[in-house]
Amino acid sequence: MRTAVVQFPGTNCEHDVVEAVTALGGSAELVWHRDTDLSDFDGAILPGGFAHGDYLRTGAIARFSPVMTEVFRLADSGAPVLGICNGFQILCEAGLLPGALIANRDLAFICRLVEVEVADTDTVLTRTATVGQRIRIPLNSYEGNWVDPTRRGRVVLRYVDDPNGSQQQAAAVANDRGNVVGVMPHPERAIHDFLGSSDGNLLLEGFLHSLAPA
Amino acid sequence: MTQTVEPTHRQLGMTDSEFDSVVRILGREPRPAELAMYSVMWSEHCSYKSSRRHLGRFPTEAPWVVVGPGENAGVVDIGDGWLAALRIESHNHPSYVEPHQGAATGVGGILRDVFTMGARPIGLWDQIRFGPLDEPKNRYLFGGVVSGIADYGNAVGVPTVGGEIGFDPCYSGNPLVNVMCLGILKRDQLVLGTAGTPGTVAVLLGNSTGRDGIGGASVLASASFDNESREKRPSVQVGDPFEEKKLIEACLELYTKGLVVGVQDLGAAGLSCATSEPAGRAGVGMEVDLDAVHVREPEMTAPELLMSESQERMMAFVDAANVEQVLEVADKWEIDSAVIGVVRAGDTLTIRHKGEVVAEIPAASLADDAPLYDRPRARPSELDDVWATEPRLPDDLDLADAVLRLLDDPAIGSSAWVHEQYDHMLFLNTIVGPGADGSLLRVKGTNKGLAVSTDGNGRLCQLDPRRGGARLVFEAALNVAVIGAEPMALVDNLNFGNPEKPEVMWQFVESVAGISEACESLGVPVVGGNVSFYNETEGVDIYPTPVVGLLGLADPVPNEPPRIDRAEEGMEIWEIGPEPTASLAGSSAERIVLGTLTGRPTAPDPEVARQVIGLVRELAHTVPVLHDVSDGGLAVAIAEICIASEVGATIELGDPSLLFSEDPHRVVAVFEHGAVEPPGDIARRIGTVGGVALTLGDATIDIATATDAYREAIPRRMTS
Amino acid sequence: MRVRIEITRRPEIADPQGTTIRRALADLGHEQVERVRVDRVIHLDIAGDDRSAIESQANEMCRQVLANPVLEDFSVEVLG
Amino acid sequence: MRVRIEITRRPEIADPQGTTIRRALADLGHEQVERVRVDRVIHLDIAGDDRSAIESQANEMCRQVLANPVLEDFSVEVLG
Ligand SMILES: Nc1ncnc2c1ncn2[C@@H]1O[C@H](COP(=O)(O)OP(=O)(O)O)[C@@H](O)[C@H]1O
Ligand SMILES: [Mg+2]
Repeated sequence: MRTAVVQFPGTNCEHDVVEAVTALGGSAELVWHRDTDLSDFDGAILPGGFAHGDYLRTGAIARFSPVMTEVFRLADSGAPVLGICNGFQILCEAGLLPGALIANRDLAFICRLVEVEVADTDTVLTRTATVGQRIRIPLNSYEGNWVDPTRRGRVVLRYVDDPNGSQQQAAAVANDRGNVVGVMPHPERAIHDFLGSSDGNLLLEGFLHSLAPA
Repeated sequence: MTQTVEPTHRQLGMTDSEFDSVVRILGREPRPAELAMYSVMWSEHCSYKSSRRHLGRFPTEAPWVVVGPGENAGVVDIGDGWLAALRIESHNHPSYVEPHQGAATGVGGILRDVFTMGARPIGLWDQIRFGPLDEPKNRYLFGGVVSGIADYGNAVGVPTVGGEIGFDPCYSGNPLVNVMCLGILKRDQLVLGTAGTPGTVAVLLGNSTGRDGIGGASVLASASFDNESREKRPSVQVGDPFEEKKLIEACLELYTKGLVVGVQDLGAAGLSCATSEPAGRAGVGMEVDLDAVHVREPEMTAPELLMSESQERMMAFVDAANVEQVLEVADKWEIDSAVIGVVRAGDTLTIRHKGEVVAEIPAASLADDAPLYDRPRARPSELDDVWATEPRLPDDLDLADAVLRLLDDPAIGSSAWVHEQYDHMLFLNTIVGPGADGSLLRVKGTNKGLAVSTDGNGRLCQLDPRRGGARLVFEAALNVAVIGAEPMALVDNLNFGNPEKPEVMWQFVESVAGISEACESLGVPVVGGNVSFYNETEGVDIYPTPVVGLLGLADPVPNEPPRIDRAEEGMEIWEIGPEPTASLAGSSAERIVLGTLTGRPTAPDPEVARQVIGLVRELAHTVPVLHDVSDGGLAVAIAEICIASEVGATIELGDPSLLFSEDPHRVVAVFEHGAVEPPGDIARRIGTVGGVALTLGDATIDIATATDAYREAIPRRMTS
Repeated sequence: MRVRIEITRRPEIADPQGTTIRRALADLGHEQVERVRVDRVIHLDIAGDDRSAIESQANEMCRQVLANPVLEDFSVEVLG
Repeated sequence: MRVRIEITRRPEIADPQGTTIRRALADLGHEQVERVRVDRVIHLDIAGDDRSAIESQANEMCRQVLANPVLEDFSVEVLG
């Protein structure tokens, strides 16, 4: 079971994601945003960073990268597609997830461990978690404030203390099928106790389990 | 009325005698482009003309030093096939003109110095100082600098894992913005700033060249600051972290593939520096074609092209056979590239523009023949009086209130408002991050960790630049020792006033001596640094503010490195180190409670320093809490442990002078009874953890109140 | 030709920037400011001289990438 | 009253955002776009009806906080 970790110009969390997935026994490989064939992969992760410098709007330019055609195909086929932080922003811009991400309420970048509560376990990110379970993972974003005028989005994780003004205190959101998930805090940064938390493993395990055909 | 027109060389900041030297070197009058090149390369910022003869005082050798001062960054061997590269740089003047972009481009510049060496940058540390936050202008500068560092550092994808914040009226008209960067590389990936041998091709990578920042760093940073500085505003540069991120990845790919002979970043003095320095180092000449340079604006003149400080550019020196591959790598990473020159035998740097030779000069003369000044020095006459006046706390001091006032000080209170704007977790290396004494980054695939502490203290150095300078080094060493690391190498950033004033030169030379003596006593080499002079506004100089960045090696990394939030009910509190004197000279308590700056700081003791550092480094493997005593003395050190651990403590000692003393070489340790037995001659038990209040003799401070003061120290001022 | 595109945030979407600026202005004594909204203007220089072709191309770019339909409306003006 | 403030980056200052957007548009087939510049528009609702007082107040706000005088120019228009 192989996971494609998509690298756009300006992405910076790709190596961390590969390390986290590998540490859990998964297999992850970097693919460049100009690649046009992901047929060897069973799922994809769009990692955090600043694709195209976040210029124009976060994720706005990245969603047109050639690789996105294949990301659409994977999403369509029901394969797990996870966007972390900037990846979440790209998936929203691409229309694979509802809503959009705007500047944090206090107009400041926020990097710190936050506590989130699992709200929905019927997604590729949370299938090994239980509803109401609380976990700690690091937030690291300026545009982490999710808005969804249609109010259709499925909230997967909720912040316990609202750090950024996100609608319904959403920290992670899924599409209707639950196979495409965007998460604002970084599970891959919480994989060892010496990093402050290893709770991110729970979410990444969920993702890895989802790679196998159901 | 006759109008006198300043000769061009003076307009470019060159003295008449410097101009005469150029004429002597060339044997003729310089052409405009040549004059431009000499003027930027011989600026104070680039040539170190006032400081160079004194920097030789630093000890620079140790068996683990791979590259010492003189290259873009220092490099040391950390074992297991890994090297570490480090450097520190200032962006003081640009940050006053435009705080956000000034700080941002400072980050960009220091990163380039480090990845020029072949290293991947893995951490940044910022040392920033401003005037008091009750003035709106200072809040604007502080907020702008922090957001500039955040915007650039976060987007470029290098975590900012520590730093220092200070406030004092002397920085109101001249904030200090220093940034240090650490990178790591495999031994065989080391690249130097050399042009190689004849036939080597020069490839310019990255951003296009524009008129932005013409003479920016060199001119701005090499003259005093006054209202005319507004006129210098067009030289403001805008950082593009996205371009730099691509440039980092492209350069690292070039190194891994072994495609470059040498690399030089384009910082201050732009193309003038990136052509002459590598050629000078390699003892070769070079031909450069300015028409090949990719430009952002049309009609740029040769002097403008040579002086532009446009950001995010690198010069790679490449074997002719590899040029194609280098251009392909640049293409892959979506950065621009241009072949602009070729290395020639001899020593002449020939530059052409629009088919004409615009410069023809000995390449090495720009760096090697730069003027060298031995500026007059004088010990400030008032110093004896200052030393004779010991600061004394009032007898009726309300101790609890004084502790709360210290905790509420923005230089002592929590730095979370700042460091939570910085990505400090990227790369999954951060074992100990910002807000602790030193930072600790793991080196993946090994048992090793790299510890860094950066320290400056303008008040101590104003009172006694020699003792002050030395104490910075000892404090930094203790800060890395508390996380289990052995001091290994040092970089320094010497922020001083106007060197044309004899008192400033005296402070400078004394500080260099103090830093050198401390480094020698610890066996720590100085592997690089930076000098920033002319930090004055309207004739008033800043306090002499050298900043040191010390790299330590933890081998192995402690299983559970000590942290200040691990104190628990019933644990014993010990003080390790010499018993403090009641001296408050230069201390935070003197500043906050008395508002004075007098007395003579306690001298450091190298023998004791070594003993304490060694002991603490061992304790770091067993003791849950180790915290060095610095700003605010024992009282603040213990309060910080209580706040972080959410528990109270009782300290028998009630003498405010001893509780606030910042005498050197001291550490607070907290552990279970009997867990360790620190040697009695250098350690003593001073209290117990427990309850919900901090009790100091007769004074009692509620931890919840202390926590509020500490957490809100910066936010309440910035959102007022 | 020079094209001017104004991209405005839809009224129902939160505007943290506007809110923060209003607060900052009030702190500075400008309490009379009742509302602040921050929008973006994008100026494009487009080669060609067919005004209506350029206008429809600019509209196309807005729909495609320059504006986010979830958050924003846009208007295009060809300045000539 | 409604005030419209346009804040533009000074022409001599580098504009990395504009450059990046131009490249992206070219990638999407809009190669005719030769230059892109992104500016800001701030709309203020200010209480009061003294047009010239409001205009000078808006200018004051620009100098104080809304524009960055080092990098940007601004223009104020009272829409009424
Ligand atoms: N205070 C200092 N201590 C030690 N070395 C220094 C100091 N200041 C400058 N140097 C060294 O002198 C060399 C010259 O620096 P230079 O190349 O002019 O800097 P930059 O790259 O910022 O232009 C550098 O290698 C630097 O490490
Ligand atoms: Mg350099």
